[in-house]
Amino acid sequence: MADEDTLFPEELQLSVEERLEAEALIVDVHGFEGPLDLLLMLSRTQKVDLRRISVYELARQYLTFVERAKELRIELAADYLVMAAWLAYLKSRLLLPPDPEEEGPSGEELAAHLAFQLERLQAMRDAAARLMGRDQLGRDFFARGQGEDVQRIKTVTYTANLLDLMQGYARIRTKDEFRPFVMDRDSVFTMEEALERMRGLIGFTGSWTDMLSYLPDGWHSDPVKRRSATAATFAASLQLVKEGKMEIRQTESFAPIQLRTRPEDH
Amino acid sequence: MDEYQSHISEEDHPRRRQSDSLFDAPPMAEQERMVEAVLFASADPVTIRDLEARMPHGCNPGEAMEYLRKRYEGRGVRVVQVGEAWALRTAPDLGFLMQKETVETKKLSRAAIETLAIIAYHQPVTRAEIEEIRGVSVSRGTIDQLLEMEWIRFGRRKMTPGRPVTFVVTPVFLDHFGLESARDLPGLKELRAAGLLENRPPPGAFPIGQGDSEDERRDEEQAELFED
Amino acid sequence: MDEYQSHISEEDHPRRRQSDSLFDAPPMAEQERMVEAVLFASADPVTIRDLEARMPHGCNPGEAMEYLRKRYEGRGVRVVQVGEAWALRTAPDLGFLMQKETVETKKLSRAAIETLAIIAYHQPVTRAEIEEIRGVSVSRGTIDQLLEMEWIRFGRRKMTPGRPVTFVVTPVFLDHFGLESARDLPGLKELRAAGLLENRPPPGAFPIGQGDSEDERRDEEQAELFED
Repeated sequence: MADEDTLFPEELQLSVEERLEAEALIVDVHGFEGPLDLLLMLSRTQKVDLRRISVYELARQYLTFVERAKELRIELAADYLVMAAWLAYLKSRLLLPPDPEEEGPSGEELAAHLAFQLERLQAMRDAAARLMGRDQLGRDFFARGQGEDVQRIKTVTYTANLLDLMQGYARIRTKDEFRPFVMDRDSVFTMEEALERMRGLIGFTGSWTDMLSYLPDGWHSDPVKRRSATAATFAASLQLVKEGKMEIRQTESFAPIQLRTRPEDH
Repeated sequence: MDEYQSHISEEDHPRRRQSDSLFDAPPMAEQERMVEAVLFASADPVTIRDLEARMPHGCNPGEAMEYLRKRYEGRGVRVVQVGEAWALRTAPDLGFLMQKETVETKKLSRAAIETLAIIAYHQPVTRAEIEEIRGVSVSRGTIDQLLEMEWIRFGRRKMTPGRPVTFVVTPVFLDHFGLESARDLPGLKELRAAGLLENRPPPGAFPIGQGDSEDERRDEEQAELFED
Repeated sequence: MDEYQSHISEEDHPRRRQSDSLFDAPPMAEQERMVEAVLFASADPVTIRDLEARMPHGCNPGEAMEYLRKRYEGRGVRVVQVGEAWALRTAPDLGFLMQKETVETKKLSRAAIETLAIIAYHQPVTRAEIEEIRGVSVSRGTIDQLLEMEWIRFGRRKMTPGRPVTFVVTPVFLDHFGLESARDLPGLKELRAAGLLENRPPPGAFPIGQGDSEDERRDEEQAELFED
């Protein structure tokens, strides 16, 4: 669909063959907003009031279009194929004399509804064009350009619009999704925490005390927590020894590790 | 107020008419000045109720507005009605002088324009109904954009299964397109007479969209919105 | 055009010269309309030179301005000179009407918006419930602010221990947000469909304000609050 002429073949006097050719050129479906849009465009070739359109002819054109698309290996979206199947069905219903046994709407009823849909869509497009063709505020006519700078009473009012409100609500109700990634630290006792804790306690321990007694409350029983707290407390102890604030000893391998405050006068 | 009954096309009408009582409302000429000043100062349309709240007790801003509207007829600035409110706007034929003031509005996509038209003509309308008319799904952001421009807002929910929200157009929309009310939409009557604003249920199953048969209720709701 | 002759007779009227030119300038009445529209729509005062540049060739904006100034004498709006430029201003004696115009509007804080949203979607709701949903405590000032704005009010007390007070939104709130009832607030699913919400719900998350049962319960309680 390189130019307008191929898009709107009705503007040329075309033989049936030429018209088919032209249709082959419009199989680029990207230009269309779905099957109904395409049908509306095809219907223009009939050059009649949409109310008197031949749905049978339209169905034929559409099916030709889909065939061409297949030949050209153009992938059609599912809704185009659904429409094709339905139009093929409609075409057969329109060809056959109505079967009094058969349930459901007649081919004519289905065709009339399709014609109605096309006419309604066209009407909305015309209405949209007329609407946009109207004089518009800020383009053709204008509001007061200059605010009045009267400032006798200054009251502050707070305002918000519906979008703010809805987005605010959405933010709260979905905030879990926005939670930044953090490690799950429920069972981790950090060295910083241990240091903090011990700095507050070492002043009270003049004699050798088991390091494990420095573990915080609630970190003794759960093995995972106990391991983390022990490691942190041990690392913190070494730090304090290095700072010259404590002494540390262990009588033998796996024996309890003991701590005491370093005497001031040594 | 007799001088007003005749007409106000004259330049000089008695402005300061002595009131009978100490607490009488100001003379109509003064009320007209007040309405003019308030309308003038506000970029946004002003309702009669708002004027009543501001003007001295006993004023009749509706009547004053009528005089003011007549006074501005044919001038470079006009008094226009926007829904329930009133505003001063420049005459459209002078738009060519105002290039400097023109704000380049974000260009609306064809989908957005069609969606807007469908909402305006079919309101209150659900998203599903818009999709049925257009034959395609309404893309993300289209509704969002129209909401953000404050051209559409949420209407009341449909009383159908799922209670879907509906969309209607706003006074900002009316103001933008110079419409007094939604019933002044161009071609509305013709479209309605042609049955093109109906939500006709498809006979049997139809692949595009899905109509709900609630035409009657819809018409009632539309009648409210488009009523005279 | 005779009114122009008579009106400013003392002035030298150069209009006759227009006919000399090949392209006639618009009549003075039309020029006056143009000046009026430009003055009205311009964000800043307008100079005669600026008007000359905008108006059709051969116009005399200085003269048109003089007519316009006379026309607005004694009215609610006046033509005033600001330095070298001209502007339309409301008459100073009507300033008292404009007091409302000076109201300063500020965006509501995020905390207030969230609190308001929770009240709107969950009403009637207690303060403790608001805090539970927001995950942080609600400051007294926030509630007070919303109460003062008359966007929320106290609802009936909960029949739970301590009989805590609840909060509900008011008709003022509905009016401000252009809603017919709080039920017309779109649900999260609709927000997402409208593109207002990017993310998907976390797997296994409880249905957010959307579940039918919750909706129904809400409706029952709300039925007392908002009848339509």
